[in-house]
Amino acid sequence: MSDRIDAYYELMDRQILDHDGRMVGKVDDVELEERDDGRLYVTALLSGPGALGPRFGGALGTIVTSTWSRLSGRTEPARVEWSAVASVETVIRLAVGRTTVALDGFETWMRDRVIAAIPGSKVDPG
Amino acid sequence: MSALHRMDDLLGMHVRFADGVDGDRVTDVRLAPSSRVRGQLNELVVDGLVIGRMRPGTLFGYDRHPDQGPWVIRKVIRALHRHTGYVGWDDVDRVDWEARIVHLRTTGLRDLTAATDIGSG
Amino acid sequence: MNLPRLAASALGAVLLGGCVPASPDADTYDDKAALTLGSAVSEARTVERVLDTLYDGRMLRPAAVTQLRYSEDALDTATGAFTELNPPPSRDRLNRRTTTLLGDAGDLLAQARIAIERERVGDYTTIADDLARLAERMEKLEGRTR
Amino acid sequence: MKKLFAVALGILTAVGGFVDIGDLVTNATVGSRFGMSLAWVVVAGVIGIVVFAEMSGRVVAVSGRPTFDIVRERLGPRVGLANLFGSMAVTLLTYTAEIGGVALALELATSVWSYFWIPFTAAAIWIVLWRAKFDLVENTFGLLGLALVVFSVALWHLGPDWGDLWHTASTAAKPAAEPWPSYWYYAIALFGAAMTPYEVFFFSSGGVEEGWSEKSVPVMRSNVFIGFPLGGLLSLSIAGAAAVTLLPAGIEVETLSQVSLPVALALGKVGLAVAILGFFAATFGAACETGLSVGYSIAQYFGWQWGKFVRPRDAARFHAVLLLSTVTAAVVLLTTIDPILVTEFSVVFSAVALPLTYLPILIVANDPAYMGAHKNGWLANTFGSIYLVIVLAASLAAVPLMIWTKLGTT
Repeated sequence: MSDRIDAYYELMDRQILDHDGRMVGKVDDVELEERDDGRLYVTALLSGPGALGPRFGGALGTIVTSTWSRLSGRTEPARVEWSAVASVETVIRLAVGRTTVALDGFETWMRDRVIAAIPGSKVDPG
Repeated sequence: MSALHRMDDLLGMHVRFADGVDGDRVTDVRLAPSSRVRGQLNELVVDGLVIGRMRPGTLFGYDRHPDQGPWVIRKVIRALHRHTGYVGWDDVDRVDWEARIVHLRTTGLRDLTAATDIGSG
Repeated sequence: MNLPRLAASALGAVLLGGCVPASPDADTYDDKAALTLGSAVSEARTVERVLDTLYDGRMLRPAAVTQLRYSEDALDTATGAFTELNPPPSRDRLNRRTTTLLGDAGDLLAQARIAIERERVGDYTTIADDLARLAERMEKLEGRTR
Repeated sequence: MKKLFAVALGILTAVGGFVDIGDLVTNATVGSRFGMSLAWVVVAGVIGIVVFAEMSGRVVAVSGRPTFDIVRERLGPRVGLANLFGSMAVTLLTYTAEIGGVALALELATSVWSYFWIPFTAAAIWIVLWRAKFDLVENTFGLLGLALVVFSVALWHLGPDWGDLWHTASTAAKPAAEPWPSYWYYAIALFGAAMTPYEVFFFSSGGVEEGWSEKSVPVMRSNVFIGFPLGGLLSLSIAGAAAVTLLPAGIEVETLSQVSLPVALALGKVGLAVAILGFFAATFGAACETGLSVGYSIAQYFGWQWGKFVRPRDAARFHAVLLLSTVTAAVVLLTTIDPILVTEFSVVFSAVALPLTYLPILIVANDPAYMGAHKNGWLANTFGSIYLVIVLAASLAAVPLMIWTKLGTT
């Protein structure tokens, strides 16, 4: 990992891959913790509409956030602990699998409700 | 009690210099590895703020890589971002999260250099 | 000129705030006549070539049937759009000449469709020659009007 | 030997895959009205897509980042989202036109009404997107698309006055009857047909599908520098055949069968059958590419898993987008809107939307953080900057000209 990082230029909005290289989401925001020494530490990456919505701001932001929290039943966005991050390059690679981080409730819903029902969904076209 | 914030709250905060001058805003947040390791990597800590005008092109990188081409875009973007500069964390007096203002101890900005000098990735 | 294209150009015209009035002035009427005749020439010459190539075995029948369908539809739409215009008094002769030619074109295209349908190969060349002559006359009138 | 085969296959599929319904219709229409006086625009468009595709191919090979990852990373989520809406509107419009093109080709082959074919075509395309391997689709339709070489054979067979063709092309001699606004309107339509945004969405995402690395850059470049220009020659042949046979007869191209008429006149039934096969392959292949591009771009913006290299159940949202956009395109076509008209709108709005993705790619191709030593050299930047100006100018002029000339009809 290189020495210093500019958050917006090199961390925010980057693709997150799990340790198998599978795409699990984007760095939609970053959690900062203000500690006793007065400094701000990065404690987690935030992903999903709960984190992305507020960044749109205005009406769009509220719609995205409120719709998401109503559908997901959550108010706080999905978190990836900083300890789970393996490296920061043009993508963010995790040291753990995607089930551990469980970022994509919408993906699982779509898979179980829609895609799995279509024949051939398990066939590896490769 | 350690308060939790979001990076995006910091972006776009107004900046007030020690002499009361304001008008500039936070256009990026520079992170540096702290001494403590958590998991595979050192924890990152906010080490400084990139400050300038919220104009298009803040993410294009022309303020960090002076020789980045092509010439026509570099000329336009660098002109737009000629005010961009940098302050270290020790130049920051306090961050007022409610009023969304960063109060600085200094009256001027340092030159901005690329955070990562080697081409990563 | 088929219907959706006309609808689109009408939309375009409306966007410009200058939609084609039902009673256009002489110049606008001439333009519409020239445009309609141009499109009729295009359809007539297309079907002429379809018949010629069909006659000497250089055309696939399904392609010919398909083209006839579009040509008749295009001519029908163009004629409709033109005849609904009220010509200014100075353009009565042009109106009569144009609508007669458009009518002849419509008949010939219908004859072509029926001939292809019944595979009356003998008629292909006669209809094609009629179309060629008609196209010539329409093109002359178009030239004088533009 | 195997490497040589791979290179040759890459070039052939680039040629066969270059022409789509937009190129077919626009080049034939332009040939039938303006002769070869707009040929310079095809050349400019081909050079443009070569510059643009090479840059985006190099970016994905070196940094692994396809187009819409970059759009969001360099424009931020808000501007990125607006960019996504604009680019997806155009790509969906092109997808609709391509499916319509397949239906028109089937109509030409069977004389059965094109709207009858639309549900079957949409279903067939979706099944291919659901099951087929990425390079199976690319190679099959790329190679079959080579059937369009029949237009070059037809043009050659017609024995035109090459001197005259060259003269009108090199001096851009517009026929007197055609007004200048229509000339420039069709110049932009031709440019939009040659430089369609989805081509770069597909090309860069394909780099991830095929697992490109820095070592893939030379093969990528051979596809782009050899394959695309040869594809451009096909476009010029389509325009040339129309210029030689349709223009003198005053025939204005408005149907796919008129596009193929010059081939029937020159080569007869067999030539026409090969042309129709070429139409089918070119539009079916392009439909798969545009359909995938919609899924790629949306998934890349939101960070969803995407791609044919994983099982459908592991890229559920990506495949849901493919299904939804295919159904949407079919429903639009079933309103009996003329696919040729949809095509004309798609090429013009392609020109409008082009800068949205051209600018971020040009910037990132220069960014050492992504490219390291592979960033743009002076040549890429010279062409890149020239085309930035051209692309912006075409984008600004497209809609005003479209309204002024009422889709080029006056």
